[in-house]
Amino acid sequence: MTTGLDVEAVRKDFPILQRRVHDDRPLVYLDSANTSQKPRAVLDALAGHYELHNANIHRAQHVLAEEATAAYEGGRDKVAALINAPSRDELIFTKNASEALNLVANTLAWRSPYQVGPGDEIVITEMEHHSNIVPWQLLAERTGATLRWFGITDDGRLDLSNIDELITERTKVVSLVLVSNTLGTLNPVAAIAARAHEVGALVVADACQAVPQMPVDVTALGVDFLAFTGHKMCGPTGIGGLWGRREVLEQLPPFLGGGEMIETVRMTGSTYAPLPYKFEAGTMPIAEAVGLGAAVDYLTGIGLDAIAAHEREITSYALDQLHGVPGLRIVGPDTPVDRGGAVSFTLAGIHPHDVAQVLDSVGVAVRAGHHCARPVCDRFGIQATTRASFYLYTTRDEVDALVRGLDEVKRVFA
Amino acid sequence: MTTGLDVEAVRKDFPILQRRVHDDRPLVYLDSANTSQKPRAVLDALAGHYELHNANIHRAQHVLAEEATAAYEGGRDKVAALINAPSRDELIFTKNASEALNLVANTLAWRSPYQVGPGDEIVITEMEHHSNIVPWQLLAERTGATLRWFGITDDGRLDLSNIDELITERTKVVSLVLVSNTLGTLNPVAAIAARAHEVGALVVADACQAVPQMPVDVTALGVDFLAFTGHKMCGPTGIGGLWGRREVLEQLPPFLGGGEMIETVRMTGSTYAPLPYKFEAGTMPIAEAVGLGAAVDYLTGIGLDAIAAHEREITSYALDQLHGVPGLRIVGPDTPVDRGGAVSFTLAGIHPHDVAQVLDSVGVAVRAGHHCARPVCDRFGIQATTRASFYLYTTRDEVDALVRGLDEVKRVFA
Amino acid sequence: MRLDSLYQEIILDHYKHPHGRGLRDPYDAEVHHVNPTCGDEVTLRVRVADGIVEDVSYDGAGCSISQASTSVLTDLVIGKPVADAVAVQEEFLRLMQSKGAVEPDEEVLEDAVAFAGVSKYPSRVKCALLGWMAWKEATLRATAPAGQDRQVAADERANA
Amino acid sequence: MRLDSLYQEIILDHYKHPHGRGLRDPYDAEVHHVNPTCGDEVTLRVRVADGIVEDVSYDGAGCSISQASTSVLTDLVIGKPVADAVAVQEEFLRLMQSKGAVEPDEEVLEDAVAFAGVSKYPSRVKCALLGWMAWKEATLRATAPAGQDRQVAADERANA
Ligand SMILES: Cc1ncc(COP(=O)(O)O)c(C=O)c1O
Ligand SMILES: Cc1ncc(COP(=O)(O)O)c(C=O)c1O
Repeated sequence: MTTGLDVEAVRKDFPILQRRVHDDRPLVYLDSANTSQKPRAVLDALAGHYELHNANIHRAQHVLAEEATAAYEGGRDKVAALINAPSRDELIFTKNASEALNLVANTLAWRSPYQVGPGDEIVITEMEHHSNIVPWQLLAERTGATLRWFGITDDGRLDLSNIDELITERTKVVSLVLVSNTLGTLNPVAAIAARAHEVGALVVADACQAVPQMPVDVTALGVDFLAFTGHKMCGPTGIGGLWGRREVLEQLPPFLGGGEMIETVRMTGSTYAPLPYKFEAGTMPIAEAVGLGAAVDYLTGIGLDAIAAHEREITSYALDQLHGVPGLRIVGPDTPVDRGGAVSFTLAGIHPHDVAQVLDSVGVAVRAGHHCARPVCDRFGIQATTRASFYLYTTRDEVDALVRGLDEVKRVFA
Repeated sequence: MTTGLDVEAVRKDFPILQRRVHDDRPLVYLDSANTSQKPRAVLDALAGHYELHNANIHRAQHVLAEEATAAYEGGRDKVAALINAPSRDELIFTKNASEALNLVANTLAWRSPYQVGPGDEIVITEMEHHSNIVPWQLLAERTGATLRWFGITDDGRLDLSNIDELITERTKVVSLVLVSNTLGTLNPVAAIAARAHEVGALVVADACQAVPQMPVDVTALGVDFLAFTGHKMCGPTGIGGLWGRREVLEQLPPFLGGGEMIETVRMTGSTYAPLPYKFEAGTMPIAEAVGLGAAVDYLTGIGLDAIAAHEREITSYALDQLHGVPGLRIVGPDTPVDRGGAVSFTLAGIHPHDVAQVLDSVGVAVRAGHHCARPVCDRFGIQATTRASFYLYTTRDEVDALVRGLDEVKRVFA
Repeated sequence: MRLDSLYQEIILDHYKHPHGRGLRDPYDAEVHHVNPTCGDEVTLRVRVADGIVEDVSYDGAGCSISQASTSVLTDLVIGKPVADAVAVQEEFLRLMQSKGAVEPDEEVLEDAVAFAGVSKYPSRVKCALLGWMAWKEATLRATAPAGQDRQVAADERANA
Repeated sequence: MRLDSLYQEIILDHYKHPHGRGLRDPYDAEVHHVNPTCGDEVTLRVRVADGIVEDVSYDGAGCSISQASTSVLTDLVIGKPVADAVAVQEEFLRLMQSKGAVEPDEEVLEDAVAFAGVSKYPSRVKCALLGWMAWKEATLRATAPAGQDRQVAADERANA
């Protein structure tokens, strides 16, 4: 490897990578954009929490409750620091990124200085994940606002040529993905956010594919909200995060109502807790926050810079190798510039489902389909793609196994 | 013990019960209504899932994805069977019970045959958890509907004397708790549901404290929705459930939008997946569903009837013992009839925070406060209570430790 | 994995040389079904006359399994009395939901027994069923009391 | 746990015999604070004249820690110049947020050093701060430019 990251050492931290599949073949896991694998440190943190400290938080006066509360809030501190949040109180835990995005879209429907109404416009892009499309469609439908979007160029970049038509005085929200999970594209979010702020719009960044892979700094991006998800960044399932600017979060109405998000409840009306609790209703994913904290420690221990360098290196290698496969077409930027580690492709005459199935039979795990971003497929006039995606534990050998697997695919469907 | 349950054997299944606190005292965990402890079988299921089968579900074609999908859906099968759901498709996983209740309240704000509007009435009770109050307050506020509620009698039962004034043709929803987390009261939900259905209202049961403790049958209860939470029933944090009648769920609009809950997404509009997926947006708490499935296996292995019998036995013993403590007043039914295993009390002249703190110092973990049901405290003219709550691993010795602890409380605050 | 158990020769043949493909007139009902996971789609028409499945025609894009199984479907149901065709569909559904635990009835399923291996791959079961579920719905509509069917079919086309 | 480190004699004394309790006139600002976890409440009034904290009076219900700390507060701030009283409040806040890692400044805090042990019990820190945060807000209002303060205070009373 040319990067500072010792991949073989990293691989030893992930128990599942020892797994053999189908007639004792080594597992080649190239589906990390879908969900990442978990290092031992995260599994230990989960088990240790349940075996020693499990209790509900913020509520009781006993030692387990004090410990569990400290561990949960410690998770928040770590995640807030990872994305350079100006304040830990601006970091809200959710169950996943989808809930985080819905939190924003949903609260914008109700009374606040940011309320969206008829005639207002919401701008997204054609390369969004469904989780950053459907919430805005629902908001538009329910409030009478209009949904508009940036298109995609032939080489898989955002088409910003009509930005001044799209982002106007009518724009109330601009929500877009930082790194596309299908095309791999890294978008110029800071520049778009600056333009959106000129017209007074709120800016939401979907950073699901970025936070796991590269240093992300909410202040440098200049956005108002940033959504991400634990399970793609070595953390457990069941937890995600929303960072939001304090001034905005404070003025939004509550999302979910219930235990913990209140100040005083009377039958005749309630008042709400300060941030971040106002948006954390009910018993939160406590062990999951502890696990996510351990994941952040793990990632920062290795270094996000080193992880990003490895991601670039392995993606570059993969693009090179895939360019050599006859009939293969990359869908998305086909150079390693301004892109993440998800590489989508089609193979002439063979359906992606079939590609993925044959690859699975030789132990190579990829995903085929529209990757929850169907409009991208529509844009490129295809039904689906096969996607290989990489992470800090991916080796060149695994990329080679993918390329060899594609030969096998062709053999079966010859 | 007079019940069929071997508590000493059960205790060995829970690693945390070996824990020593404060100067090597054994942990006496009497806070299970807040959250339950987790048996080894659940921790093993979580670890095994992450170490061998971790993948995202319903999306990819590789062996890990097939295994993870089967495990997740297996969790659904188990939970659906536990509450005797007519169909597994009616069981929606959420992050907790609060989200489940908000799902119902939130979707009723939007267009559907069940939409709530001005002039409509929502009926709850004064003994609800905040998670079954605030969502309805928000719904009422946002739609112009009116919130009404059943009161509580002096002995901690629902006051049903004015049921015919409360449940009328204007009533669109009746939402109430099956077993109160503060008073312990078991409410006659089936009878109230029958009355509510006569006027065409939807009925929601908050069964958070019931599902862990006793056989619960959604059909026998005759409700339209039933909410519960994993962490109180030996399962992990980060997962809860909503059961709903198919006809109703099918006609409700979506709640959260995003990956997995869709049929087809176009930039110009989307269609939604069939049940239960329509209400499961984004990457679900996958490992948590597997863990909850293991918890259900654990509980049904012991038998919900045996667990309920133990709960009655230990609650009855605790009430007897507490009756003997001078200055102690039970808040809630003070006989073991029609009640669960949460016992709230006050101790003359000593604030519940102080009671709980001194109890903690001798190793007894209870909760003091309003238990996320502040209107109950208002009703009884008190600020807070101390609450001891029991579960399948609670012994008589632990109840004795509580009573001895109360002597220590009095010594400190003499 | 026994890849051969999934991609049997018969399946690959039907995939490469599909039967019944292309939308044809006349028809009594047309439906459009989608596999939400992958976006595979099928538009399928059914013509029923005198209680006989007179024609099934379709168009769509999808993987080898979904294409081949729709092709096999047309072979099996065209020309059969509706009741018999429905029985075939039910047997195929049963096989697909069996997780590999059911011996397929070759008498009823003929070429469709080749799909037995698919039932061991839950993520592909939906592919195999895409055309069959579309056929079931179209046939239900085509055989519903007059007035009702045509209307539903028209709505469906309007939405497609 | 060293229970004694939490429930120091001084704390129990103030709890049993609180100083400054009962709402008094005249006052410039009144606030109402709640501890959301337990429902403990305090209503607190501040009177400031010539830059001096002339009076602090309060009413409310709460645990020994919240009651005693409000009682100690009144001892410490009444009669002090506002700036000095604010410095005491800040030092007390720093101590409470220290998780037991800070040596309290006895010069500044006097009797309030007894609360050092509370900082090791995060769930009780809010109790200890209830009265102090209420005092801080009330004092801010009482010393805000004329016109503004009275209005805020009146709004607050209307809501209480
Ligand atoms: C009766 C009742 N309802 C609702 C809830 C909320 O459950 P959760 O916090 O898991 O959302 C609880 C527990 O906190 C409860 O006891
Ligand atoms: C770009 C992007 N946005 C949103 C999501 C949704 O995340 P989750 O499924 O955890 O809610 C994903 C992953 O599925 C994603 O890759």
